[in-house]
Amino acid sequence: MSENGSKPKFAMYWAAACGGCEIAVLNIHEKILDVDANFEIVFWPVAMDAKYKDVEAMPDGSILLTLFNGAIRNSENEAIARLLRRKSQILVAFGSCACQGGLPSLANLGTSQALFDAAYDGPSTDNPQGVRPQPQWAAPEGQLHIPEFYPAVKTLNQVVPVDYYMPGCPPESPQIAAVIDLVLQVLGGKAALPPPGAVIGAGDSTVCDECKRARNEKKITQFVRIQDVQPDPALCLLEQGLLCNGPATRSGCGALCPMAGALCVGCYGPAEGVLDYGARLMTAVASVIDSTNPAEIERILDGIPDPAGAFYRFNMGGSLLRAGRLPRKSKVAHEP
Amino acid sequence: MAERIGVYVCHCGSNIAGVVDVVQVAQWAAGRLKHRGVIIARDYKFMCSSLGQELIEQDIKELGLTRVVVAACSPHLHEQTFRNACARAGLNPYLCELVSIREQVSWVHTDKVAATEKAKAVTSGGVERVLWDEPLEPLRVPIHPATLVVGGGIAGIQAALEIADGGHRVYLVEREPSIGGHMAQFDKTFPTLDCAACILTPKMVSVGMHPNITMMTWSEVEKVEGYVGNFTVTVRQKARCVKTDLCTGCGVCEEKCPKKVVDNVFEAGLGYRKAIYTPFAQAVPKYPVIDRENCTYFQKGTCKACEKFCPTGAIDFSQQDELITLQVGNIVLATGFDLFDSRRIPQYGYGRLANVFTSLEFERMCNAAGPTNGNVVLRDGLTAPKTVGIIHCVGSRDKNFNNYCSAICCMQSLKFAHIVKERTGAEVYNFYIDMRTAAKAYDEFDQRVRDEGTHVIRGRAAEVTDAARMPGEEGKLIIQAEDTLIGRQRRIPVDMVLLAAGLEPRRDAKQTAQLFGLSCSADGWFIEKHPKLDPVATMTEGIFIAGCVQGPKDIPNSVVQGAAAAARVQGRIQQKEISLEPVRASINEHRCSGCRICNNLCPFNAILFHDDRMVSEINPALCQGCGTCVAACPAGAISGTVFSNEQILAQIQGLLMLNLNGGRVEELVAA
Amino acid sequence: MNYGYYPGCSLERNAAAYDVSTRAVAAHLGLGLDELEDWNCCGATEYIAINKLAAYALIGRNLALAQKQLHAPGNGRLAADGRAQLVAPCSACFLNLRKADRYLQDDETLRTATNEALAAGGLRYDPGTIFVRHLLDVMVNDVGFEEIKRRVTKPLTGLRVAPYYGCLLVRPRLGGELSNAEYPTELDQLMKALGAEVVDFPLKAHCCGGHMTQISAEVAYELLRRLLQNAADYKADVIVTLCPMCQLNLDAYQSRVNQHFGAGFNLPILYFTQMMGLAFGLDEKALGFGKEIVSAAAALAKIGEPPKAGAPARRRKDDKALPMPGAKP
Amino acid sequence: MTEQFEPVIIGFTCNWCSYRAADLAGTARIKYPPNIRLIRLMCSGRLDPTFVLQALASGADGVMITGCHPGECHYLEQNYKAMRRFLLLRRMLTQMGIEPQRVKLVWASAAEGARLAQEITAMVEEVRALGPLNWGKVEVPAFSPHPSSLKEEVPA
Repeated sequence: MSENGSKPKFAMYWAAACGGCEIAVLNIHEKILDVDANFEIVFWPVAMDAKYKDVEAMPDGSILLTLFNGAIRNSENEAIARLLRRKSQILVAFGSCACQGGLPSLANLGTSQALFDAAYDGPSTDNPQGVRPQPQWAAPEGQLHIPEFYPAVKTLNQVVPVDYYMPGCPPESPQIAAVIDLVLQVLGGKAALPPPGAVIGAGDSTVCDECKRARNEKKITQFVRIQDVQPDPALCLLEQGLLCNGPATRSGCGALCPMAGALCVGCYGPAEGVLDYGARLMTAVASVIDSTNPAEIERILDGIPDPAGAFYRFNMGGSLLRAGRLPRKSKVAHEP
Repeated sequence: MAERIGVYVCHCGSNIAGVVDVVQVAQWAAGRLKHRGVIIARDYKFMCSSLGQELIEQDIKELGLTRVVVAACSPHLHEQTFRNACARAGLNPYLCELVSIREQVSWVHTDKVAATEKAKAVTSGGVERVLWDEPLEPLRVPIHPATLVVGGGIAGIQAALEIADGGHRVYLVEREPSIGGHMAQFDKTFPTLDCAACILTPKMVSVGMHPNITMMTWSEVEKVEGYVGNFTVTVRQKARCVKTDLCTGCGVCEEKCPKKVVDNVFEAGLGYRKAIYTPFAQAVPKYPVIDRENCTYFQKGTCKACEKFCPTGAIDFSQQDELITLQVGNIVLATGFDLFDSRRIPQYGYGRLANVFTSLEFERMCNAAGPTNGNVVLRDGLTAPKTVGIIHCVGSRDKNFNNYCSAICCMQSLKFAHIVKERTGAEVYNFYIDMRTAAKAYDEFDQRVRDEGTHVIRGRAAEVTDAARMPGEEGKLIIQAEDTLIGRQRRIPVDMVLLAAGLEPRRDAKQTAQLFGLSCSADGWFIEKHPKLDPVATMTEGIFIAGCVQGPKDIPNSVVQGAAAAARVQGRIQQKEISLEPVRASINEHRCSGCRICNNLCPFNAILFHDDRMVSEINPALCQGCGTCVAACPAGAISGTVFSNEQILAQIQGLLMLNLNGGRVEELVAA
Repeated sequence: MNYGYYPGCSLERNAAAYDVSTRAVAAHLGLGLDELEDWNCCGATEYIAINKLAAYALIGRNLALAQKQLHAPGNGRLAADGRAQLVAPCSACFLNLRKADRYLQDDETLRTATNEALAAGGLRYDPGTIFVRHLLDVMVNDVGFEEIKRRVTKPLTGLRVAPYYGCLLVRPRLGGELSNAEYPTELDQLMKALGAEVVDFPLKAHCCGGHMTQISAEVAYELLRRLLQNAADYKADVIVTLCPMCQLNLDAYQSRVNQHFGAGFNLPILYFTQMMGLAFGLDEKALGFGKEIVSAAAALAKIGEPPKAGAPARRRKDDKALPMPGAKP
Repeated sequence: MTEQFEPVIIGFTCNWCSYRAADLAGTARIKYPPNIRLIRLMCSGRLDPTFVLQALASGADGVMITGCHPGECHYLEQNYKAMRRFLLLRRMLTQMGIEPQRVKLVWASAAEGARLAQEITAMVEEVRALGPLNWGKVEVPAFSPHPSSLKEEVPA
């Protein structure tokens, strides 16, 4: 794959993200040396100095592998996504935000106005002049622009085609290391790339598959919050009325959270072939509520004060409704 | 391979074509759905006719169709027809979709343009769905030739005899000591007034003697496992404390037993029996049982009078309940009804006023073998009534209790009127809401009873009281009712009141339903597969219902259902195996995380959890195909045939016509 | 347990015996009755027929007062469902309050209009916030027969009681009434718990005539005669009621009925709370005895007499009598 | 003539009750507006909330879920599961700003053709009054909704 004997090029970018994905990459310890040994890092704002114009100057398709983390929150995010798509052979949506919108996409439940009100006029904000971000500003030095804030957060594949998906908030370091190993093997001609569009660095069952907690038939009579109870350390958390997202969340993390007594929050996103993460989790949880009386069911549901947040915590951007109208995968009837 | 879809739009004479422009629908499908694989779209006068079917068969063969969509009537009518047509032409029948543009379009809409647009959308939904249809084979299940009949009343007896006469083994389970059911309690049967015992006893004897019938009385079904063709049933044979191989049925034990008990079952509380008893003289089998709750020996530890006097040493106090396991292929449930408890209507005074009787009490009273030897008398056991009031619809057609009509009470009440007149010459007043005598020779019987001088008052009785208000009422029961034909309140003083109590589902019907995996209506009657076209089958394959378990009915109808259930069972046995619709769920074991969400969602217990592998599995023979687990699986590891996620999601897209250029292009024309 | 208390006009005048006995018995049982401040007439049975809005405003004012007083912070009178409980001893008051609460809930127009009227007095009522209960319901279902039995120190043995419910308590069925509208038994059971001999009184839920005495005396007398005749036929010593209207009619008009029909009824009409107080051994004067027109003194003197009837005859061998439904052998 | 807004409603029916009720409405020639398009499921228990979201996201203005009356399910108790999912889904949709009238749960037995027609008529009018759902006004990305479904534009 390399041209003229030079090392293949690697890029990593953060869009609307917290930086955790970058840390996770660094967290692969000495494996990072393999990356350095085998790749030429051409663009990685968190690790090296690089300018957008340098990337623009590169020939299209000249970067072999780009790990793109973060959601698409504003026009800058989208522009760089398009730029990197053009320059990269393999574009990986890296981490929950790029794959499914992540936590930032919970903002889709409200309006931009509400977000700005919270940020610039909230009870903890000291903003006596009532400053609000302006897309343009006439400064003495000339006209200044900032990127346009989008009304809704998008996932990476809602703005550009994506080759592979690597979920997690952040993706677990051993999984990253394994993926890097794989890429190196492919480069060495010892392995083939997974089919395009595949989810890599994760399993294809759900978190319960890796969770060691004992479980029984489920009958939920009330939902409780984890701060209010002392959960049985060996028993399935959902059975104890705790809204663990494990049953609907793709495996691959090693069930770290539930094993440690914390609820799975769904950062690995939907399992293979699932169209809408929240719907799957919701239908499963509702199915095992142990009541046939509507009033009692409503009382039990009162135990979930914020259902949209609870069922879509990391997955709102990739969900059916907050992704807008999308053409569904359709069976190809005619040969092209 | 590229799919080649044929679309067939039916005119159904003018039924569809009168409202929907079928030609336009077909042309539209051929043009606008071409890129979805539609290579031919035709309209035809009657798609279900043999010529219509041949059209499809011919296209499959000549044009190499790989999928077929028929836009015509409801799939409940002709789905099978078109599937068969496809099969004849060598196409897997499950690659054919029938979408309804008659029941759901042309018959319910008037705006022709809007109806045509909707027909296009419905067809488009069918095309998208058919693309995801999978070739399937019907499930074939072998049928065990033995049958379980539960309930030894007239419906169960009829079913058992018919199946046994057909040469197949029948296990007849009855919880009372004898078969016979409610019919054995009656004296006369309407409208012919033949004696119930005279017509029932020979049938009971046939059951007892039949080489193919294993009769299990004093027994109850405890567990039902398995599925159609292959049920494993556990029956609890309660301890009789009588060795049936030694007992001759001489009745000495019963005579010598010192303990007398009110018989609330067979004698409806009007008479007594002993602690060791056969419920009635013609009981089948003739062996008595010991009622342990009332037996002095079992309660106090001494007595054993029956053992002392038994000439053959047949009494065995040490007998224990036995659990017997049966293998059967089909089950007929004929568990009957309970009588409405008239105490729930306190204003009729039953249980408070001595001379108010229920219909079942009165049946026993006028039965020559009953507690009064057939004499119609007041509660004192001596005095014949001079006036008798009969109240219809007690607990029936009453929104406070049961909305439904109990079907038999009008005729039963008329029968009572006749018997009272015949035996006592008393004046009889029948209080009815509507006289329902709709069956062969029933209305003639009504006429006969009226001609005999029975007074019929159209009005629901408001109350029965012993509070005298006017002279002539002292010492009487007064029935107050509005006579709606003359528009007056009336107070009729009588000596005796008969309450034609309605029929209700057995008190334990819900448990029985659960045991057999059946469903009950809100009233508690078991639900048949189709109220008109499949009245004795149930939603659970291999389980049939007959008689009052399905709803109130008289003896002729119970017999008809018993026979019908038997015919269905015999047909099954004859086929040796049965084909089931392959609508089934299955779990992708690799994807299953063993979260156990689905485990208690299946009322048919088809979902099994493997502790060792930590995965769930669906038994396809038990699965009824409802799809609840498919919709519940959080991992998306469960899929369902015929109604898969892909099929339904595609159909949604098709109905919204998103198969065209990615947007809803064909908006409905404003209606 | 604490309840809001709505006595109603009758209990201040003709039914004073009901009021004092209620308060005495409640105090004895530890029931807190918190009388509504500044309550007004419920409009009785006919006002609704004359002017619907005014009638609902009249009743609604009491409910609004109850909401204000009982839902006040720290009041502690709320039931588990968040409603406050308001007890009315008078059946007419009970029905009016209960009915108004329900109809205001169902009929938005009426609710708006009523609340507009109430707003003039600075009040409003949110239907469903007050759970209106009859005193008998509270005694039977909150206190319970077991507790009542436990409190009896002077059982009413030997006294034959006809329990009379009247019609306003049992109908219409708006929820929360007695178990059966046609033939209720709660008062029967209560009297049994007090040790009285209860007669099966078939006319227990029939109408006493209500205000018919003022409209068509003859009709009213006939209705009263039926009740008195029936109680007399059953050899009742007293009729026990739970409604001031029933009590008034049967008591005050008894002599007129005797006159009109040439009869000689002499049946004292007492409130069930008076009987409770008596059985609990409370001071008779504090229970309002003596306020009744047909004196109860002679009847009450029977208390403690041994039962008149001998032991039931043993069943003879040749007895042909058929068992009664539900009979034990 | 002002053009009236014609909503499109997707109706999910149970094979044993409401689909038969719809057939019965047809047989009895009971009229209702053509704005509803029905999908047959074996049971309301088959109803996956994904279907409702998919319908709304794909342009339906409302969704009607129908099933057997409580206690009358042909699969014993599966309609209760539909009810639980519906109650939870409705809470979530409300949070997302979708009016609760747009997603309805209706019980209809096989005999209730007239009632089903009535319910459909009422719902069409209700949704018509609400106006179009216009869900598409939220971002309309041009690409595949789900990672695993991406098929094109992948470099070798």
